[in-house]
Amino acid sequence: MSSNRQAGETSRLRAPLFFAIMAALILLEGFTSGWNSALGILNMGLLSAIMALGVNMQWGYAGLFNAGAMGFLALGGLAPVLISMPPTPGAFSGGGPGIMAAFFVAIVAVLAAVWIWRNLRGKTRGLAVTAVLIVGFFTYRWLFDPAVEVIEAINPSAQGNLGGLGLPTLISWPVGAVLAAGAAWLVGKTALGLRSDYLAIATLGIAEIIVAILKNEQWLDRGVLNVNGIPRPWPVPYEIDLQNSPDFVAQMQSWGFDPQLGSTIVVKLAFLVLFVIVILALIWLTEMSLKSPWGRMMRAIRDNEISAAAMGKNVTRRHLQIFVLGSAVIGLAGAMMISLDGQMTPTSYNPLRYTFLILVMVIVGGSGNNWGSILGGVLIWYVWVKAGDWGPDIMGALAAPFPDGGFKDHLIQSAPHMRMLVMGIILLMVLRFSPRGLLPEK
Amino acid sequence: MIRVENLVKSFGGFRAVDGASLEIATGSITGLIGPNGAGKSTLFNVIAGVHEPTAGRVTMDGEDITGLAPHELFHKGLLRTFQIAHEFPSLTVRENLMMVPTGQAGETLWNTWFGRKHIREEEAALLKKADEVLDFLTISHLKDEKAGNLSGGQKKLLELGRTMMVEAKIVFLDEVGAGVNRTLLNTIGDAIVRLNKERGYTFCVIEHDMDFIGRLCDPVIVMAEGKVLAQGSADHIMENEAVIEAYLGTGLKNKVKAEETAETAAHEDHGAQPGLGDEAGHGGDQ
Amino acid sequence: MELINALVAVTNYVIIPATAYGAQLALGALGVTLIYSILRFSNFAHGDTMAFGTGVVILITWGFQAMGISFGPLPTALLALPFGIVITSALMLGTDKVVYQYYRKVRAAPVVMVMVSVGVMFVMNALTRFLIGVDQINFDDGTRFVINARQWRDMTGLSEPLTLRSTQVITVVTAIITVAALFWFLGKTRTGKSMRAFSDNEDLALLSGIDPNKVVAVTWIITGALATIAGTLYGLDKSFKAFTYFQLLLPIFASAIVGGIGNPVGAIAGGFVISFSEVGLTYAWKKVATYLIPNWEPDGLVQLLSTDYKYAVSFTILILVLIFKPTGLFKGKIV
Amino acid sequence: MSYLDASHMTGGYGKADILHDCTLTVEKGEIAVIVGPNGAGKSTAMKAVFGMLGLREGKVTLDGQDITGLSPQDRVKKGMGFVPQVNNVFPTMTVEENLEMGAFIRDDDFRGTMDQVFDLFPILKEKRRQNAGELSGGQRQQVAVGRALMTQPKLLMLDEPTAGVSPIVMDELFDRIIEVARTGISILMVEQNARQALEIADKGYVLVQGANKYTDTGEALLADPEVRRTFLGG
Amino acid sequence: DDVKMGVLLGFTGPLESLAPPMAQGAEMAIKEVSDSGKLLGGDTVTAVRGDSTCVDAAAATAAGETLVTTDKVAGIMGAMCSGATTAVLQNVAMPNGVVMISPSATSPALSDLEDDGLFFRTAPSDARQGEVMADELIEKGIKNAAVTYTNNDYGKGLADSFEKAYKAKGGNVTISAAHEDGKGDYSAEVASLASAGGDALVIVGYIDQGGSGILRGALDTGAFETFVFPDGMVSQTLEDNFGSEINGSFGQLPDSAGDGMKTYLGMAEKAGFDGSSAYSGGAYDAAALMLLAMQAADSTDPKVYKDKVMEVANGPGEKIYPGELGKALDLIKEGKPVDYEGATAVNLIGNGEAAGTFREIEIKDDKIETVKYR
Ligand SMILES: Nc1ncnc2c1ncn2[C@@H]1O[C@H](COP(=O)(O)OP(=O)(O)OP(=O)(O)O)[C@@H](O)[C@H]1O
Ligand SMILES: Nc1ncnc2c1ncn2[C@@H]1O[C@H](COP(=O)(O)OP(=O)(O)OP(=O)(O)O)[C@@H](O)[C@H]1O
Ligand SMILES: CC(C)C[C@H](N)C(=O)O
Ligand SMILES: [Mg+2]
Ligand SMILES: [Mg+2]
Repeated sequence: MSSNRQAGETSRLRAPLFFAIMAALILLEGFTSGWNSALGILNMGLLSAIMALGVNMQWGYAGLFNAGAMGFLALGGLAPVLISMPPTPGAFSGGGPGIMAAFFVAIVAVLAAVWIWRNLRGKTRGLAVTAVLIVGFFTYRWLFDPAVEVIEAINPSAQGNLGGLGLPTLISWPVGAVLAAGAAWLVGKTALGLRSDYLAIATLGIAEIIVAILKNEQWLDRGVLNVNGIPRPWPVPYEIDLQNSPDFVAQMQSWGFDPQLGSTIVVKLAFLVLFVIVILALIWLTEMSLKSPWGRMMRAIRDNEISAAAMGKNVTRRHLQIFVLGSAVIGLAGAMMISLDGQMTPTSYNPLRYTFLILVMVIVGGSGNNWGSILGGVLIWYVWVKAGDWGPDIMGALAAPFPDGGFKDHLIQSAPHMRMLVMGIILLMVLRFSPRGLLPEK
Repeated sequence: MIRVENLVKSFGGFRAVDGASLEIATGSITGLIGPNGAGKSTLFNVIAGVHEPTAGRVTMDGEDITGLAPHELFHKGLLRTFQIAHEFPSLTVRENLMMVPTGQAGETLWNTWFGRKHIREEEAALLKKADEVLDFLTISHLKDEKAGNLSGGQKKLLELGRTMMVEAKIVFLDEVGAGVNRTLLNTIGDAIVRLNKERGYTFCVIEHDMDFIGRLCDPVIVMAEGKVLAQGSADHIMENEAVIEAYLGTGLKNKVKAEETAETAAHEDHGAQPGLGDEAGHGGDQ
Repeated sequence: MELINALVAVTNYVIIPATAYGAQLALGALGVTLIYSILRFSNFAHGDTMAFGTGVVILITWGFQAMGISFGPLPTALLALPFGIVITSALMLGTDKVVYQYYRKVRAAPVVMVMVSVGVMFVMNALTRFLIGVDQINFDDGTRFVINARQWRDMTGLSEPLTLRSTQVITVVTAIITVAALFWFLGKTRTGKSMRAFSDNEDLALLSGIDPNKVVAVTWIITGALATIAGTLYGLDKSFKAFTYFQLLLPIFASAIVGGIGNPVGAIAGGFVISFSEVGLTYAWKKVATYLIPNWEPDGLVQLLSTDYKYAVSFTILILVLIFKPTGLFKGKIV
Repeated sequence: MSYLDASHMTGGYGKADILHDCTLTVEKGEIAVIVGPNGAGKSTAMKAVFGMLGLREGKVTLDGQDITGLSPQDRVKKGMGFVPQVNNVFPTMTVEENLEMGAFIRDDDFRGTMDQVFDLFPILKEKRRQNAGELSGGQRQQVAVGRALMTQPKLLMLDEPTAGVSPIVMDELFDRIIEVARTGISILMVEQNARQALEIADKGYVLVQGANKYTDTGEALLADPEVRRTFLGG
Repeated sequence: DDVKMGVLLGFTGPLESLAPPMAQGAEMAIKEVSDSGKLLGGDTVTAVRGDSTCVDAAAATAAGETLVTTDKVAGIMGAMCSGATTAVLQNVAMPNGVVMISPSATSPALSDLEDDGLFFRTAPSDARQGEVMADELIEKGIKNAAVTYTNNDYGKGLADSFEKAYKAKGGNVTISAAHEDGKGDYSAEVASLASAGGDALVIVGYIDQGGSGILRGALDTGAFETFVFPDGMVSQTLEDNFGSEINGSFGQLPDSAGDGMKTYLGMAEKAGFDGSSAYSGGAYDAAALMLLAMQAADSTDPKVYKDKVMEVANGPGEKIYPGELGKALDLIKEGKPVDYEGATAVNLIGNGEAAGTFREIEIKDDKIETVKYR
């Protein structure tokens, strides 16, 4: 028991210690490489932290192995395109009705199929369902294809898609969360009954499907042609506007700052403030829930589903709930990321970066612990970015003893892959020396 | 209270429960015994909604409850414990108890944010109750220990303790006694009787310890090969030839100690089934 | 004639490629399934292990070619394969010593092992690129075709071509031999059975006197061999590129799970289910339809789904299988 | 010196000690039974004897040989067999394969032993092709004991072998244990069916909070009213 | 002083194999200038590599950010893919006022993108290449073609512009199907293409990516006999791996007549890398152009020298080819105008992108032969 208490005390010191280290790294980055780069890393780190929070809700609280973070993230990223881009003139009037009709047909067909499946028995059931689905599919394509053609023909080099609603970007954040939540609900309804590792693979696949859709449905988001120039969220200014504003320039100069540098930093700080607000809100919400009977119930379900069900807990419902909520948080992060980047590039979603790296963040931070996710998100992102910089140096040092020539050149050429190596080694080290993460669940 | 009609449960081709019909009367402590593999646990699992029955029907107070999900049954007041303890290993012992009652306000997300006060009150009450149960089970010194670290028997106690956290109508106990110290088992027996008398719980108990069954249960149902073999009072059952043949047996044949030491009589009392001859036949002898 | 043409088209574009691809997936899935059932985790490093093994084989192949050694009509890589297996297995054993062993000792949860394997994946990923770079490499030599399109047309006079590459035949033959050997080993030998026992209940295996170190070592050696064989066959048939092997991880896992993870028969079946569904469902049946239904030239391509959604198809199948038969086609192991 | 001599064992699972200077000895061909309340450390003591737990103090000798530093599988080779309290079968292997695994370290023909096990537990013969994970609780227990017997150990350690088995099988099991002991094999077992167990025991240990509380012959313990009341359920 | 120049390319990720020859090209130009000692009165130039990963906008932005804020580069040679280029341009270059010259970003969208005059490219927009390709097919009398493209903005953009031009000229595209790079198995794609049929297959891809897989599959199954290769496919690898099997196929790539390229290939060979690899020459040109602009502006401040890029690139003045950077620096210093031609006959139009002269090639006797320029 006494040793127990000691462990408790060290873990109480742990979190502040690691957050201090994290802050120190960011500060160090600021002093050595400039504040721009430090804030850049911090911002993206915080975004990653939000993603990690979402994954942690699913994995850490409920033991749901969602290996499809990438998909929900990408879906969230669709929101800024649909909400805050200007509408494409003529697109909606041209193709909108066709597409809506097509979707209506699709939904009706699916509902009809489900109804038949539930209400019929025997051989006719399979036949009827197949027939309904086939007819539905062809009607859908018959309505859908021409509409898409119309939309995609409108100014393809810059538009060729439905365009957005031209609303403020901030609105797209919750919308991103809702989009992801909606998809998660559908996924959850079908896949949550599966065993944990199967769920992982199923979600991995679903994520691929979502990204495939975003890549290939040009009418929706220009597909691989990318959407550029997504407006920034209020109140983040544009650097150019700041630089052109005499007030700002004067202010900066009075403080002894280079106005241009100042403008970039102000922009990043503005994003930082937005992100921190979102994170604090999420942390408050999640910590409150975790520390209450709800959290206890979730842990119980994670520990033993059969027994939790026997104790009257509706496991399926709870799983669905947490899956949807976690995905919503990931979707939120996706929307935020797109408004930070200012562009939506569906090809950039790859599982290594957006599923596995996030999982690494959760595990390194300490699964089940929200603060751990924040820490993991920022730290791992820092390392991921820095490893790209360190790579050549490390490789140079490694290659130094070799004579000049093909092999040495080969090694030096390989420097960029150091990032992978460093990432792998860090992950292995953490798992080795602090297997429950840097900030273990209490 | 519970009525099982012609229940069949097969795994692949094998009928683990093969047309069992039985009834558990309200307010009784019904014992369920039978050889290993008789289908007792399977029957429990079907009643408790873990398995879908292959055929047959289960009713509770006249209402058809066949195939309901476990959590729905829980709401109807039907609780069960597991033969192999199913604790929540990363929750503390106390939390294992406190999580049991359903419909806690604190289990709704909204309340965790905007109903804190209500939750606090509710929790205080739960805590008190949990501590009472732990005291009762003599494991209050373990209340802050992770349940995963308990010994085999302690987990069993915890298992029972969980049924005491709510107002149950009927509790199914699958071998609470296996691996539990006999002194403690007596205590558990007392608790069961008390719950039965004072709170009106109905129990259905699977157990292989005949002392325990004999002390507690009336009636006793004997299952064998998926069917009900016999039914009646404990004394009655213990004299039933078929039950003896299939289940009870006739005591140790190799009473080494008894043969070697002179004071055989002193030990005869402790033999499993006094009064039955060693020669009563069944296979497996050398 | 039309009917034959239709058949030939389907064989040429669907059956032959899907069979070869399926065999490659199956071998990969076997490796994943083996680790899953015996060491109890999903090994995300498997794709990169395949890449590494193939890289080694290529280097040795080049060595042989430089020395003027060849394997007659067969690819030289087959000669290099045993050496590649030895080196890759050695790397596996080394990785186990340095990395995995510790986690077994502390009895880490499976998901921790998965994470560890992600770490190893990152490292292997870099190692392979250090070793052989990032370029596309063709290392297939020997006779390319058993039948090529021109020979076929000359031979049969059909308008549809049919080709059968030697690598496709080699792939299928090697896969059959490997799988048979593996089955015999697991099902019949003492070591094989002890591996299954270990996979079931590690503690109890200890208590039965099974040497865990030996089981683990053998598992890694077999995995290394399977990965190298699968990777080399794939590379011979297509071409080698470090990045593609990481991408292969997804269909490989899909195969293992569709078949029932932990079950070797399932892994093989899964490989073929995935490959046939990928190729078959995205095949444009226009040509075949034109042959079969005279006087009808379809406007569209008669394609159920465009190839853009090829991966979507295999995963949809995966999900359907999981929903209707959650343990996979063959009963998998639940850990 | 006793055949098995585990003396002054102190240690636990990393945090506080569970065992406190606990000593267990078994002579050749003798049956020793450990009883005690739940959580007393009985299973822990068994694990310690089998080398599955780091000991801070104390040592274990078998047949005069110091085996304190050996790994469990080396102890198996020295002739020790163990049936754990939980997780004691290979769930996805068939009953027959489970038994085969018990004979893993044997190089001779083990068919005979297997037939004996089947004689002892006829239900296992019936279910030999079924996976052990699909058996009922008591059936599994029989598989577990059968597996240990397949080793033909010199010292057989059983952690609650009769938990969950029907009376008839329990009697059979005890019978068999007596017979096994007669052939010169030493038995160390933990039992909660303590009265029956002590009855056949040459020696009994009562363990409380990781320490030896009473040690005596089986009869003596059974006769002690204090022991009966507190530990044997009256 | 030491001037730093960022070399921001996709060193890791799906296009990782294209990046090294490009980087080496750029670094060759940098070294040439640095060694000459003639830049701005003896400044040396150092290349700083950054990894834009090609697919990860966030990572590209971070890498760009590091180049600009940590390494304080005077300009960025890059980025490589259109997506990453746009991200870096909007998130790093424009806020910080840094010049970017991309050797390879060819998306038409970049033509009209707001760039504060900071962005240039030595590659032409794909809109133009589509036209050229369509002309070529029509002239050869091919009226039915199947198209497959690598599924990114480059592939899709070029495939679309080709399809549009081809249709306008009376051609018919039987199928236009994407293929993902880096997958290895292309049986399904080849099967679909074969089923759709056509007299030629246009492969808008990368030779050491999916393009190769598609080509291999199409050849092996006997699905097509004539192929059309745009820029991403034309390289030594094509000749080496497929030479004898694709006689009669043809293609085109942004390139120019003249000796620039030949000189460049020679220089690259001496330096030990493959200069014919896609956009390697363009990278050399991009780096050289930036440095010459600095010389012309007599400043390394991007805000100043950005206005000189077009001037240096388009002449009038003496034509400058690879290996002549020292001479060019001298000329500029003396106040004489230069017209940088470089390896790829640089001539920037519009908003600062290559006009696009294209070299048409045909495979004859197992070799890539230049047919004509247009
Ligand atoms: N999942 C399953 N698959 C196949 N057979 C099973 C399965 N579960 C149980 N059985 C079989 O059903 C029969 C009844 O098992 P059950 O667990 O109900 O027995 P029980 O009466 O509880 O026995 P015990 O007293 O030993 O616990 C056994 O023969 C067992 O082998
Ligand atoms: N893996 C473990 N980690 C930490 N503590 C443990 C662990 N296993 C058991 N304990 C603790 O050690 C003590 C002794 O446990 P042990 O299992 O030896 O008891 P036991 O005497 O066998 O009891 P039972 O009769 O209930 O099986 C208990 O208090 C238990 O909580
Ligand atoms: C070939 C490439 C390196 C890049 C391509 N032209 C693009 O714009 O993305
Ligand atoms: Mg049972
Ligand atoms: Mg115990």
